[in-house]
Amino acid sequence: MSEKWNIILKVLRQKQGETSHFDEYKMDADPDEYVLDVVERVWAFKDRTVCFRHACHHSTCGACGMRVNDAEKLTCITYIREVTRDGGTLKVEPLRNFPVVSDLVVDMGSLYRRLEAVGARSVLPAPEAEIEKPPSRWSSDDEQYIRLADCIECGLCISACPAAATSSDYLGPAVLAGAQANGLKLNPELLNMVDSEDGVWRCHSAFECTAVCPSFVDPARRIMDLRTQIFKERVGGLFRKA
Amino acid sequence: MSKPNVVIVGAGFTGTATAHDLALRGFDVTVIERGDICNGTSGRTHGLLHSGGRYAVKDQESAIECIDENMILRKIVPQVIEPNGGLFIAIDEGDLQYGETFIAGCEACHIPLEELTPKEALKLEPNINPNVLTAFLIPDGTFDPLRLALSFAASAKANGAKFKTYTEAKSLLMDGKGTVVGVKALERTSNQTVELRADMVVNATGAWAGEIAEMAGASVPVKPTPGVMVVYDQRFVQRAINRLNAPGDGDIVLPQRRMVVVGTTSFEIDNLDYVPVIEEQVQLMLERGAELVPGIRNAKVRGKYTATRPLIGAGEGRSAARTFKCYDHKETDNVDGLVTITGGKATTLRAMAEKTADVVCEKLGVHAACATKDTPLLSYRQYYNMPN
Amino acid sequence: MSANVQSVSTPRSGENSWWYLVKIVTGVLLVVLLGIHLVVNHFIGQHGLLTYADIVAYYQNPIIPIMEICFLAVVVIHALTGLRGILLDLKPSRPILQVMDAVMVIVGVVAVAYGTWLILVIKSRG
Amino acid sequence: MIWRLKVDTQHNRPSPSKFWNWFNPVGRQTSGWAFMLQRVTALGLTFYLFLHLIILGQLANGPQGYDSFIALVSSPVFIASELIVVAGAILHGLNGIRIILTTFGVSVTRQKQLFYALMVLALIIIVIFGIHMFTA
Repeated sequence: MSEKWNIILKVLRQKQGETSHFDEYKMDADPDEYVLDVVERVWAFKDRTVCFRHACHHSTCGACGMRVNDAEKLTCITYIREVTRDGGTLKVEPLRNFPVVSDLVVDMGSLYRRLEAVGARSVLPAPEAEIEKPPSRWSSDDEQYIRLADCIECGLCISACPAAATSSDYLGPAVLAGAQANGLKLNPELLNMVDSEDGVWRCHSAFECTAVCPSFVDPARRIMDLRTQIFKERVGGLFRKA
Repeated sequence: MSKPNVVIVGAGFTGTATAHDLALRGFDVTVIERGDICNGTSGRTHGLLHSGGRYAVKDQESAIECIDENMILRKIVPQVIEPNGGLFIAIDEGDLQYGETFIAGCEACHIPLEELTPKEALKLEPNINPNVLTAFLIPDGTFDPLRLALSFAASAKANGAKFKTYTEAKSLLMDGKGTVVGVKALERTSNQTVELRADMVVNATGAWAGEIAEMAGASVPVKPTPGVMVVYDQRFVQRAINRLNAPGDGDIVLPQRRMVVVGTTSFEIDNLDYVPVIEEQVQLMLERGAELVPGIRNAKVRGKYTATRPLIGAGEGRSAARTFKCYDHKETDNVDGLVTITGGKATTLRAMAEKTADVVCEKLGVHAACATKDTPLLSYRQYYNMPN
Repeated sequence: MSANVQSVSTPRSGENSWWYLVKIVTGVLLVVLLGIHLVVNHFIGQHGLLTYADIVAYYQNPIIPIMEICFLAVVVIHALTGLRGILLDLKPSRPILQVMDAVMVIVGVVAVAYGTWLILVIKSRG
Repeated sequence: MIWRLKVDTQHNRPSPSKFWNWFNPVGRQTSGWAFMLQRVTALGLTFYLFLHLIILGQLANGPQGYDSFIALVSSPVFIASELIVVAGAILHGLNGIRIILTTFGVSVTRQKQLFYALMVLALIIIVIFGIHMFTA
């Protein structure tokens, strides 16, 4: 480790039945390490009671989403230098719009249940995965590959969304993005689900989801695409009936 | 008759898989985990679903375990696997020479392989080193670590297993005659201590297995051996790319979502709970990874991290066997009521669970056959759909 | 963690594609009509319509009352559907939503009727 | 299919969503502010619409009442508040164009740039209106 910064880490603490407060820890931090590393060090060396969720440490599992200085971040890939400076503070809080389990851990059950309800796929044929930055050359037979979907179900989009903040019944960006990938054509159940008060029309175009998404999903674009799909199905439906 | 009651310490790969196996066999299972599912080594694996090719020359027992389990996992949990296969590629003369023993090893371990000309290899994977001399196609795959464990946990839950996350084992309850009868644990969400009685305690804490066993005065010869992994922000390849040579530093490049993971190194540490990333090794990953996939040199680092393998038995670092072992501490330390499962690899998690459940059944006099080979797992999301 | 989960099995159709379509179609019309309305009221003549006489004279052209009535209807529909969308944040129960909808229809009809009456009164003074 | 779920956990935490939370400015980014702007102007303009209708009722009372009312609202304070309403309408309308375009897939990936462009346009129009109204 080359450079060392002194930072003050403020962690929102909340145990069952207690009110929340911030605990402050003076930390040494390498500007090129990640926020999650610093939080993990608090647990390892300073305070074993801090609860936080983490698993893969390389942005494939979506467990470590937190609010860092008021912005939703996947902490395992957020460099210290991106969010604070030498002598600065680093405020870490749990995601919004989910019930808090303890400290930095939230209950994301609602998100997972809804993803399941809309049939969001976890693996897709590679061509459906819409890679924006393809490597220099693609082979001709990519169709045969299967790959994990981009969405890592981290919940950052739900936390950032002002509509989700207002209504806990709103399906939310990640879920609607999962529905979009499936398509509405000839899928009346899914169509009814997303063409509703708690579906795409609860979105008020704040685009916060796309701004915070760490995984190239672009949920806002997918919600807009769903709206177009819905109009096509509904208007087309009128003609089909006639 | 009430069901026999087992407490599993640790909800990584072995813990969740063992919970699933025991729940299927009719046990009353409680899993305690100090963090959330997969927050230790399991979560941080690079996600290679081994075909066994990597161990086919020097560690054929592991290689056979890998190919068998690989095929089973593809069948029971396809929702978390990219089953795209893998390539072993030769870059220099040394690699070419290794090729002969590699073919023999794979044949001995019944690992299907297909030799490709450089042209064929480059057609499949245009971004590998264009100077590739030869390549072998083998049935590797990649998986999502957290979701693999969650799938096992969800299936276990569906059969009645309970998962107490954020519950840290503080000590083992002893009956005064040297038998473990339960676990005393701290519920970290409320800072309350609970006592869980058990007919059998399974220590599935991987690299931390020694610490738990020590609570009962037993020991496990586990050697925690971390390695560094570096993640780049482009998906250069669709398959796992291995260097055709004896396992070494930075000789695997794996696709995952829109990234590639380059792994890994091997070193020793004192503190298990926090292992820093060593910058020189990150540089090494870049150098070695770029030999396999040159594009890495111009890609952006998306993440770098360490994971600590629980190696067991004789041998240092890479030469240590990569197989797993289940310890009945009655036999090893004359401590009854405690079984430790450690070693192994993510790919063999189901086999590790089968072995452990067999030992538990035998010790508790339960006759129940393992059914996990043919039981499709539930969606990982179902884990959140069932109360704890 | 997920002990007390209530589930409801039918989607709520408090808002759907047709509501949204009404909102955006009226929205587009408004950009045009409000543009005309603002320009007319602030830029016609020297400094817009500032005296009673100006207004009465302005309404003598038969196109104007029709346009203003259309404008009124569109703006009322847009405002009420928009307001309804915001009020849905309060998650009204079905019966309350029905009452809300009834109140909105009444308010809308009354507002348009009142405006129409006003315009006709002014025109008749000409 | 179970899809609407109210999560009211045993943890005695405040409900995770309150209807005024949309107004929370913490951590908002550009388009989040655009959303708040759209909503605040929507509520303001709706209020003004009905106020405006009621006030215009003066017209029915004939010239005296209306002209004295106009004299009152010709003071700079009233003109300034009139300008705020005009500005609100322009901002709401132009931002609304962005929302409609993005809904139909136009410029979704460039929506932020579109927002900035429309807001510059709005500012220009507002300044023109302002100059005109105050030089009356």
